[in-house]
Amino acid sequence: MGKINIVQAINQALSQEMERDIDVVLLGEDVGKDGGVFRVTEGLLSRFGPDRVIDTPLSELGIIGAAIGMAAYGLKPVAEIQFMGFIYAGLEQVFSHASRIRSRSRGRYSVPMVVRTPYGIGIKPPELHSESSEAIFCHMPGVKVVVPSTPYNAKGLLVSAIRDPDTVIFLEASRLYRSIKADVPDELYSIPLGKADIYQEGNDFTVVSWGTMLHRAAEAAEDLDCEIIDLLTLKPFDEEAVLNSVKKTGRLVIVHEAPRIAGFGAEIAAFVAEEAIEYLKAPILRVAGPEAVIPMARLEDYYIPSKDRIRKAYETVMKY
Amino acid sequence: MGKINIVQAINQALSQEMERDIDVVLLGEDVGKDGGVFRVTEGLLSRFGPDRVIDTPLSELGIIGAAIGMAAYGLKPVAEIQFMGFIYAGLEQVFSHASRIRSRSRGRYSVPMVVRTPYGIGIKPPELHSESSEAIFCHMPGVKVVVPSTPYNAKGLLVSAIRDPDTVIFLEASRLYRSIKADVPDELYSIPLGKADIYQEGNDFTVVSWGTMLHRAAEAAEDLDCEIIDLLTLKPFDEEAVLNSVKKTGRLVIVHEAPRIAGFGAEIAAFVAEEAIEYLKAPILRVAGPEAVIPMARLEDYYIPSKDRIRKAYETVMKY
Amino acid sequence: MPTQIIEKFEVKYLQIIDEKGQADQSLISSFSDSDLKRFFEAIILARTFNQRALSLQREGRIGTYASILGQEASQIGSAFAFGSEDWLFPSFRESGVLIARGYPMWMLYRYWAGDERGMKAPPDINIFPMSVPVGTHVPHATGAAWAMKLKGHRKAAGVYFGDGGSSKGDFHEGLNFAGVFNVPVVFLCQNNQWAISLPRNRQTAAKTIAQKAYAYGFEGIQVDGNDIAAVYKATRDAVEKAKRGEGPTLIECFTYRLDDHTTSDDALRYRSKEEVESWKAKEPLIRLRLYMEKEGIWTREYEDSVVKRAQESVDSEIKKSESFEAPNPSDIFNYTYASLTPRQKKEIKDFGWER
Amino acid sequence: MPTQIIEKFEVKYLQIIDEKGQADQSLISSFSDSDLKRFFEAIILARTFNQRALSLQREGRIGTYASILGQEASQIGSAFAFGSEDWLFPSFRESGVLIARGYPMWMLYRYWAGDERGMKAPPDINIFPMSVPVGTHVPHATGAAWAMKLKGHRKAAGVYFGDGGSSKGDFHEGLNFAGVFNVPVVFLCQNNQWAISLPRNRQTAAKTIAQKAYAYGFEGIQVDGNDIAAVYKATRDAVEKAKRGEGPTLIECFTYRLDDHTTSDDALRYRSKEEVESWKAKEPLIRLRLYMEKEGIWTREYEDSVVKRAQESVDSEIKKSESFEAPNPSDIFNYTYASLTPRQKKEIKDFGWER
Ligand SMILES: Cc1ncc(C[n+]2csc(CCOP(=O)(O)OP(=O)(O)O)c2C)c(N)n1
Ligand SMILES: Cc1ncc(C[n+]2csc(CCOP(=O)(O)OP(=O)(O)O)c2C)c(N)n1
Ligand SMILES: [Mg+2]
Ligand SMILES: [Mg+2]
Repeated sequence: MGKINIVQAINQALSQEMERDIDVVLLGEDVGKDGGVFRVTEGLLSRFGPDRVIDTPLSELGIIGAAIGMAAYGLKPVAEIQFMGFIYAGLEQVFSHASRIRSRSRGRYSVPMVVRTPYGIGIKPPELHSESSEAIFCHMPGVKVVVPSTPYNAKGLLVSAIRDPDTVIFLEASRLYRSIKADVPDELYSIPLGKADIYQEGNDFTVVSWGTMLHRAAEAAEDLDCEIIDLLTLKPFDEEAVLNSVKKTGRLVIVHEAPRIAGFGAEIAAFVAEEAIEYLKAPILRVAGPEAVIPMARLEDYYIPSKDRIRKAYETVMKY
Repeated sequence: MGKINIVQAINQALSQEMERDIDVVLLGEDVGKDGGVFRVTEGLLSRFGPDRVIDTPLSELGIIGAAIGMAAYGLKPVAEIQFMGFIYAGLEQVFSHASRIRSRSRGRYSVPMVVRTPYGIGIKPPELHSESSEAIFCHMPGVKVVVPSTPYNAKGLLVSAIRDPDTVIFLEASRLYRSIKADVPDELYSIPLGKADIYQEGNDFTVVSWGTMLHRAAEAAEDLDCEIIDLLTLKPFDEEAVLNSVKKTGRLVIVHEAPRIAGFGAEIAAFVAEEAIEYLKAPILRVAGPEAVIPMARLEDYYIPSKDRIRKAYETVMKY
Repeated sequence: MPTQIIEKFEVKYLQIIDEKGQADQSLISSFSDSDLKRFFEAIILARTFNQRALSLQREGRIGTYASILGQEASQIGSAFAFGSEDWLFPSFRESGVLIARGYPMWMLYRYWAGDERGMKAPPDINIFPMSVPVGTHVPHATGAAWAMKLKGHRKAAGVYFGDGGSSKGDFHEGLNFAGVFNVPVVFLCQNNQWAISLPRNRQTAAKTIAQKAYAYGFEGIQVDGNDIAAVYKATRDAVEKAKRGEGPTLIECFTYRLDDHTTSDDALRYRSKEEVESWKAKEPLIRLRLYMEKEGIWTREYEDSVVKRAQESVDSEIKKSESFEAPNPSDIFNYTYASLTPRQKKEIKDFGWER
Repeated sequence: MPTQIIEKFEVKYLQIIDEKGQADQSLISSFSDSDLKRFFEAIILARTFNQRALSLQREGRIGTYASILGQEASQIGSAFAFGSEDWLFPSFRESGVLIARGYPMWMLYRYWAGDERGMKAPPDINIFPMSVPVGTHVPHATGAAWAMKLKGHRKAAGVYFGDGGSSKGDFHEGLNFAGVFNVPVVFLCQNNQWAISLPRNRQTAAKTIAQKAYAYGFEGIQVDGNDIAAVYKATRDAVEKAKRGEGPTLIECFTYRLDDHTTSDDALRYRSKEEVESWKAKEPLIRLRLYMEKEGIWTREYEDSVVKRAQESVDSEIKKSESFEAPNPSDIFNYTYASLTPRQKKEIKDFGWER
């Protein structure tokens, strides 16, 4: 047990799982010698060698496409896409293949692969390094989507993602990589996919969030008696946890940084409006990115949901 | 004025707009000599010549990527993607470029292009010919999404899409192409983007739908006093029309064929749960595709929302 | 002097039996009589399968179907060159490849009738499900071959795609990885001169598809795709090279799609009857028959008996295919993930499909 | 006999001034003294800009920055070869290209400080905004060049990307279209030997990037990318060829990234000091200076005055950049669509950003 950050937690998960299972291989741009641009895979090349920690050409489609073939053949590839903004080239591979090969072959072949990628706003990087497009992956049946929020759950969820028999998109908030340190068991452990974490118990309203925004949503909730749900797995999400909480509190605010329109918050809201409308005392509010291209550094802080905007939403639902 | 189907209506829109504006060019696989696999562009090559009706290599990324360059330079390209299931290769071009070049260059460059593609379930085709992924385009700020439902609105909306200064994804329900004939003015006319059509007025509940499902939703509503909204433009959608209707009826059912989870129906539901919850007498129901890979022909009818499933949803909301 | 030549390439073309049935003696000698008969019989079988598929489609008993007529040599010659331990990645127009590898024809008919169960390859047949999105399966073969290499298995992967498929980014990235990581894969381009209505010379300005291999640092070769001996030999050489650890090869099979693109297409809209006729003279069976006849291996009676056996076999496969129980609607859910999610269980219940 | 050679290629390499400042007389003669001075001065200016950008980044006055040190000849030599009517499509590492084309340096500094307004090219400068997603802008150049051709404009497009960029499907599809439609575009690969930590020989197994052109049916050439005369000549020839309607060219500028990948990178993690040192001897300014000195065009005083002017100019550009008013938050909305949607208007109101 020691206090480590998310970069270290993920590194531990990878390294311990690679130790345990010889079929796990990593591939991606700069994951080897350079240890990844965020140093998530640091030290793994020298430990596991170039057959298991593979520096690839600049080729997101190729990385995901080849990983599909590797997975179908029997390896457990963990592909890294350097930033989520560059995953789009691989979408056809994910949507038309990874998510369908089991169904297409009626179970003869499957694609147990993980695609890890840093996502989200908040590190003032160049353009397209701040994407948060989890919703589009959530829409496609056949893939799972996981977003850890702490060193502890990052390690345990990544282990589960690697062991999962289906393709898992594993989104790592770049803003959180080094900003939180917490106690994490040294040994290997796993946290089941599909289960939310009740980050804070409370009674007056429910907050649903994930990744970076979870922490901001929690900060904004200071001294309020609300229940905060950290979704952790977005697809399939923990319907029961959301429902139980909303039934208790009667109010719901969803916080995410992705654009609001057709973001994953819409699914949570629609789900509750279908299953628990009679419990609702207030409108369901979403605090999310606006209908605009994600700006570069100078305007970044204006785009990302601020503590104030989140707080305002809390206060609004509490008026009902 | 004559009774024509949607294939003919789109063909008219293209041909009349090309006549009017010499900058409009068509490109795509088999759009020239073959007239398109659905014959939508039939006769246009001989009328406008190979410089304006262009058969391209098998290259969806290339088609969309080159069209971006054409549009930025001053043409008005209308790109055809043969089936929506093959548009995924072009998503990076749409998400990282078409939708952002105006913002990236602060208005110096823009991408006034249309990407037409047949979408949807119901013609018992090979795999991946039945996609209905409108939601993922709706999530990305910077592109518009249009789904016509009749010969009349197909013609008028396509004309507006071509004239629109931004990138428009224009989704043509393959199941409707030849199944509806209606009176369509011979002359060129346009229907504004962003405005829904009140397909049927009514009082007891509101139905929101688009494309193929609009018609099935209407059939299922036989002898019920409901208001049916044909969204037509999904992004940006007509918030006012939806809101006014729900305020009047107090009940909402959304019908689409895309998978339910994080589908565009979620946005409509979430929007109403935010803006009009106090008017709601019943849960908001979505009748949509299930959480499953879209099946091939033998099971197709089990996947697509049936009249019965839709009817059941209507009856459910009416119980409240 | 300031301009130097720093690299040179040549693109080779291989033919063993020409259109008139004349064979190169040094190369044909490696084929035994029974090899040639095996080729002949497989072409007849695939052709019989194909012709019946076209009729079944016309009768509404299967859905849209992609004919292989004219491409049998490219498909079967190459498929025969792989071992049963090797993995093949077909596109949708590879019925001949599957049949050559012993894939149950009744399952193929099921598939074309719109039933996914037809693509569940039997456990002993390492064939990936056909890829409908053109060219996008190329990286899968690279990945599988790479896994073979990493696991130390002495195997190869083979992937089939058309001239159209060579235009996709997936082709580029898949071949580039194969070159960089030197994996045991054979890229089999079925250049049948058309991608629906687009002729080969509008698909790419390169004179050959084969030369595209040099962009990735490995060898490409064009073979007469209607010459089953040439296709077999080129593929066999490439498979052996791959298994020796000497990396990938791109083989362009120069052939022709004699039928419409699929049963939904009408090729007369975009190409001439004359062109098709000129290629009919070059189709794979004629030259093989001529050569075998000259060598005394072929007789009319022999062919009749082969045809008869093929027809009987196809008949019984069709019967089997059509008597197969209807798919279970809940299969829609059952294979989306390894196990049902709570949401799916709820949906199955809502649909009334519980068992 | 059965194996024929059906196609042959050669990849050429062009150098005019070598590392020792020796020039090929027949080729250098087309450059006047003032041409060479223009090159020299542009390199100094770009280098001054670059060095100051690195300092500003260290001081936290701009964000992550991608240095061009060592690549000035590749960038400037090629940029000078286009006319002002031509359109250029840079990647993020093309500050030198923009500066050579007269792009206001203060705007470039604004851009690197995270302000989109820096990428709004002035009306008379046809430069597309820098593409951050590597290689994905290649098809845009093809499309723009195609539009020029369709509109009958006698212009060309030029697109810059790295060795890494050549691995993307966008490169493949963009070059293939350019070949098929024979459009006036010049593809400029800045092969600086590294893509972050990946060395060129792991990016592709092809010996050169230039040879990839043959996959698309047009010519590729490798030039000494540290020789500004060679880069200029090769590009000029390609631009003229394009404008004559003779189609695209791929030019591989063989150069070296002397600095870290960006200011967020530490290149010592993956490459040796010795390698970098060996390339320092080949950098573009040394040989140009040597040659100009031999020709009596260069003196120490000349260089000093050029440097002084460059520094003054960069100083004043930085001042201008930093005194530029802060961006308006509602700009986030203002350029997403041509006009605000109702939802956006509501959001602006909610945010309290109405004007
Ligand atoms: C990515 C993609 N784009 C378009 C299609 C529609 N389509 C099916 S086959 C085909 C032509 C394929 O040509 P080629 O690769 O030469 O194979 P062939 O049909 O000749 O066997 C097209 C355009 C598709 N299936 N996939
Ligand atoms: C599509 C994409 N993938 C990954 C990245 C992250 N990244 C930025 S630059 C770079 C290396 C680029 O190498 P190269 O194309 O050779 O250009 P260079 O940096 O050497 O100028 C990478 C991986 C990116 N910007 N875009
Ligand atoms: Mg073909
Ligand atoms: Mg580079």
